[in-house]
Amino acid sequence: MQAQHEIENAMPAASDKLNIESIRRDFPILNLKVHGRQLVYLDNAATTQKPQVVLDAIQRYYTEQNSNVHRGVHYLSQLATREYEGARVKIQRFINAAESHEVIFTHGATEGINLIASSYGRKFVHEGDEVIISAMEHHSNIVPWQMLCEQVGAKLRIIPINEKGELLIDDLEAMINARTRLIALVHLSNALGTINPVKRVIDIAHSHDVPVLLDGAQATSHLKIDVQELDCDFYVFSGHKVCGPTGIGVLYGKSQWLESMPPFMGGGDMISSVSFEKTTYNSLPYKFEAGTPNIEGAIGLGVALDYLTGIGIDRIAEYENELLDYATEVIGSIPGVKLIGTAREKSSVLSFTLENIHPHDIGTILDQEGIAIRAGHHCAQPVMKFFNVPATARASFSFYNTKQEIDTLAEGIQRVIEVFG
Amino acid sequence: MQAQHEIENAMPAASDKLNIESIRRDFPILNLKVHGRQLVYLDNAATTQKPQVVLDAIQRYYTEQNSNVHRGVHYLSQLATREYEGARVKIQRFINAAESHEVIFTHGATEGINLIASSYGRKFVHEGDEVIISAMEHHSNIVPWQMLCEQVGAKLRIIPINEKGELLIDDLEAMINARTRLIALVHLSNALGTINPVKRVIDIAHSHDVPVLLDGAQATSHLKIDVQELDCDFYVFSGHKVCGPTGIGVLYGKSQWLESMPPFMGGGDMISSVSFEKTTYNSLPYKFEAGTPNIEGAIGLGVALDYLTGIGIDRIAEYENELLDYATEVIGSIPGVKLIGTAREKSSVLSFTLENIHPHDIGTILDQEGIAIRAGHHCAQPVMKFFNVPATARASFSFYNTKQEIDTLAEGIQRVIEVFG
Amino acid sequence: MSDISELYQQVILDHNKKPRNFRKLESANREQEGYNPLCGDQLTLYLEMDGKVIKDIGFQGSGCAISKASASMMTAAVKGKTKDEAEVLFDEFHRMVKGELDPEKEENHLGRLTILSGVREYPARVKCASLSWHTLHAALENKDEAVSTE
Amino acid sequence: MSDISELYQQVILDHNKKPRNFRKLESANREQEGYNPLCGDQLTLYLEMDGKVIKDIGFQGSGCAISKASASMMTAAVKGKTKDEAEVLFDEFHRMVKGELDPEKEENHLGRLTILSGVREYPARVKCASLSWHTLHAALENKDEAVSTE
Ligand SMILES: Cc1ncc(COP(=O)(O)O)c(C=O)c1O
Ligand SMILES: Cc1ncc(COP(=O)(O)O)c(C=O)c1O
Repeated sequence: MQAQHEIENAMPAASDKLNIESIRRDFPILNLKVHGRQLVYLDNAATTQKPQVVLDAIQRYYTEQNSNVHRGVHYLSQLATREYEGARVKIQRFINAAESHEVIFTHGATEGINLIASSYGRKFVHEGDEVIISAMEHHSNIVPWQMLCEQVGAKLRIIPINEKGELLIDDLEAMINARTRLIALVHLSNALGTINPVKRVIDIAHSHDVPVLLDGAQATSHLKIDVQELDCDFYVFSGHKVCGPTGIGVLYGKSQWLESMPPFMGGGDMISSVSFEKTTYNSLPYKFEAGTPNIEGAIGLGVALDYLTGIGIDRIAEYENELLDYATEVIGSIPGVKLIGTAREKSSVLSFTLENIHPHDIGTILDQEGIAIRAGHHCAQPVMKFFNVPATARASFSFYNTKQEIDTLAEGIQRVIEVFG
Repeated sequence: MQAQHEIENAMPAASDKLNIESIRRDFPILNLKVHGRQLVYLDNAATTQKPQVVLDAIQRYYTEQNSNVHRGVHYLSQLATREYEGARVKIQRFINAAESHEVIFTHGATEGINLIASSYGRKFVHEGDEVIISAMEHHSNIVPWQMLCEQVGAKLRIIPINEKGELLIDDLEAMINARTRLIALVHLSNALGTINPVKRVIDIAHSHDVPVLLDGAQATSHLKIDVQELDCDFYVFSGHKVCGPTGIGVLYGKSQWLESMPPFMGGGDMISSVSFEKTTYNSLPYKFEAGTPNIEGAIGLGVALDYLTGIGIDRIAEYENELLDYATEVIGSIPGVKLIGTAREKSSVLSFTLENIHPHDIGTILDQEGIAIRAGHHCAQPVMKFFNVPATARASFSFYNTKQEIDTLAEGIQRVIEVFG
Repeated sequence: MSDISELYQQVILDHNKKPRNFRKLESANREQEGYNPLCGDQLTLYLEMDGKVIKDIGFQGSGCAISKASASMMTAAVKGKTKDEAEVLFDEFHRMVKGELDPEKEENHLGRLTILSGVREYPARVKCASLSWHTLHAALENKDEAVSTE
Repeated sequence: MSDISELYQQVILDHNKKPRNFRKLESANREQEGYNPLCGDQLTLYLEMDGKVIKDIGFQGSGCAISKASASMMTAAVKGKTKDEAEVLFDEFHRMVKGELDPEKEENHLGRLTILSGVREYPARVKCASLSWHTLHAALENKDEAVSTE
């Protein structure tokens, strides 16, 4: 009910612009006061806030539908199963997967990548083989591959980046060889904002019969994702970064890969039959969903994606680009500010340093002004090392942010400079 | 606020009995009508319902506290971290763990067992070694061990059970040998209701220096758990079976084991530093918590356990035993009913069959009467095989159930018999 | 609320109690396993094919009243039919229990099988009714793997 | 809301800009790494011990103003002190930044170090202030592993 109303409000027929005031009303937390100031939430790359419709869906689930899924004949179990599987179909549509069983519910992007590293890895990556990642990966897309490579004796190879934070894609061709088993690449970098030329990477990889995993943890909330058009072999993302709940995420995989891979975890739901002598595994997607899933999380994520679709991902992207351009202008022109990550293709993330002032001090002082940004290595220490900074301050934007908030951020940075004299 | 109020209501000073009417008001879903009838929810072993305080905590989290944890200096991030780590301490107290870092958040019992099988397994279980489970395990405590044993060439050994569904503990001593690396045992069987003599198993195991993992998925909501008194090495359970949300669970492990084990998944939060040359892992509990955790789930679980503690686990256990005794009497005396699982030590689960009527037909007909029970193999196919039944009907009780509901179940079963003539 | 006796009609209860063709077929030249992993319903189908014709058919297994009655009625319905005729029935039956074919409105060859149409009101039980049909379909296609309705 | 200038006092900003003893100590006979994995703050501590006495001390590394100023002030405070005296300071400092010791109310040996007491209002930054102290503590205990405040 309310969702519908708010979404309509957000889309005034007369204009193609977002009605930000109306959208902000959908997010109750945005009214919060922090240290006596109006909250300015610019930490969206860490996690997004949730619209009321998602909270309502969770409430409704627990007050009218809650049951375990899949194994029950009773009413609630049927209802919960329908809602849970309905969420899978919503996600299938959102990313335009060919089949709903190519959508595996995970607990987040990190688990999705670990699933591939463990399951695909155990089956297809052997001693002497190679896996390629890039120099701008999140730790979630580094450590699982390091663990795999160490276990099987494979080699991890790194596509380098340039000073703007762009992928040196020309180096990729020379890096692929007969031992290359997978390329795992971030779609949109959380530390730099870089949008990678994933379509070209996939084309190159496929011309060598190498599959590609995209880490879409950041991309999914800012770009229209079409896994069939991208032709990626695997795609992962997290619910909590696309206005959904924590503890839920998605792994998309092409059927033929998922069919050929062994299960990741063992337990209920992922089996077809169990005996002490012989256990046979269930078909997709259940083979990869052991145990009771995060039912409320899946349902909440489905509603979150509906909400985003209701506003329109293209319009969201357009508005966010406007915000980023404005922030780049306003923040970038403050004396002493250095932007980290200046790729031509970029979205929603503004990483920066201030001369002689450590990002943590920036973070603490801004926090006193009610402004939430992130200060640190953003789980991308190799990126920090590349740019030779211990950390950066990072403001990251969502469609519910405003230019006024960016102005407040600029004032906050002036205050930081003042404090440090 | 409300929680306090309701909990106090539930504990009238004058009596040591539970005030069930008041408790039921805490669970909004119990008012539901199903097929025009009052819902009678007797599928608690599959998942429990949630008290309003848990839903309120989730709402509050998202409207006042939501942020990513651990890595932020800003207010919301601090708040979310405090709530998340506060939940860890609540859980520590609930199971009486010595240290809060011995409490690892997982996504459920299934993930907890898989974590041990993968991490402990990879480190300590080698070719020719043995792992012991029992004949009454849930698939979650069978399949991970089958997968491990197949991968490393170890052997899975099974402690048998008797016709009552009791563990033949005398067989255990003979089964343990120098190659035994772990005993993984269900604390309270979901298919039979049997409470295993886990203290004795642990004593025997430890006298041979063999560690013990207990699957507490069922036990945690029905028995007082004290991991130090039990002296178990690992203990797992799921939030959704103890009045908490789905998608969250707990792995308890003794520090010395957890310290010695390699990480399960790689990603953010579980590292101390990452470079392409060398990555070092974080300390406990973070080493085992890769990626953004289920923050709302952890907080909701903490509140759920507070709620149970507020009522009193001992009083819950006492009341549930009363319910089980009553149900055993009333249902067990219906002609044609055969109880499956008649262990002397038993709790909260009544598995049964009806002569010549398949459990699924029982389930469907009861559902039309508004009664939710489970019909199937309960993810324990080896148990079904042992009792030579394809499936059972299972009514499982929680402290919010009543004797009247058991009477309704008895009438429902009469109706089933009628339909089948 | 639909009346439960719509689902459990006398004919169905009767097929459940005394299933037709409930036997291992010694003369079988095709054998097919069917399995419903969620319920544990299990069935083995034996076919004696004479060219394109199902000359004889039998089944064994365990399952609920719906799956047993459905299997029994299926065997009775397809015995003596050709592969193609059986496939038509499979398609029509499948659509009927999923609520996509209303036997009162759309022309069909289901005959007595329409007694099982009540199942469409019970989504949890559709798989029970269709397990034997899926197994038949696989047997006719001569697939190697066990069939599962999941 | 506590005033931010309570935290970033002039003395602290000054130590941040011109940290004392900010150098590799060639004469060091103990060296200890300290690391805050959440922030990325990193520091190497060099100690020249003469028996029980900290004869000389130096540090290098990178971190925020709080961690750098704290390290600088720590080195100034413990130089020339005995191991036991330094451990007393470690304990007192640690309790002060965690809000367990109020330097106005409880007798202590903190002296100028109390300037850092403002940190207790900023839970996220307590680790920054205490990293160098933890590292010192480890160096005095002669632990082998790198110290981490996690
Ligand atoms: C005894 C037992 N172990 C393990 C599990 C698995 O729990 P989950 O599905 O929440 O991971 C269950 C739940 O059915 C159970 O009853
Ligand atoms: C690019 C990228 N990949 C992976 C992740 C990990 O996501 P999660 O922590 O939700 O598993 C993140 C989140 O920080 C990210 O930004």
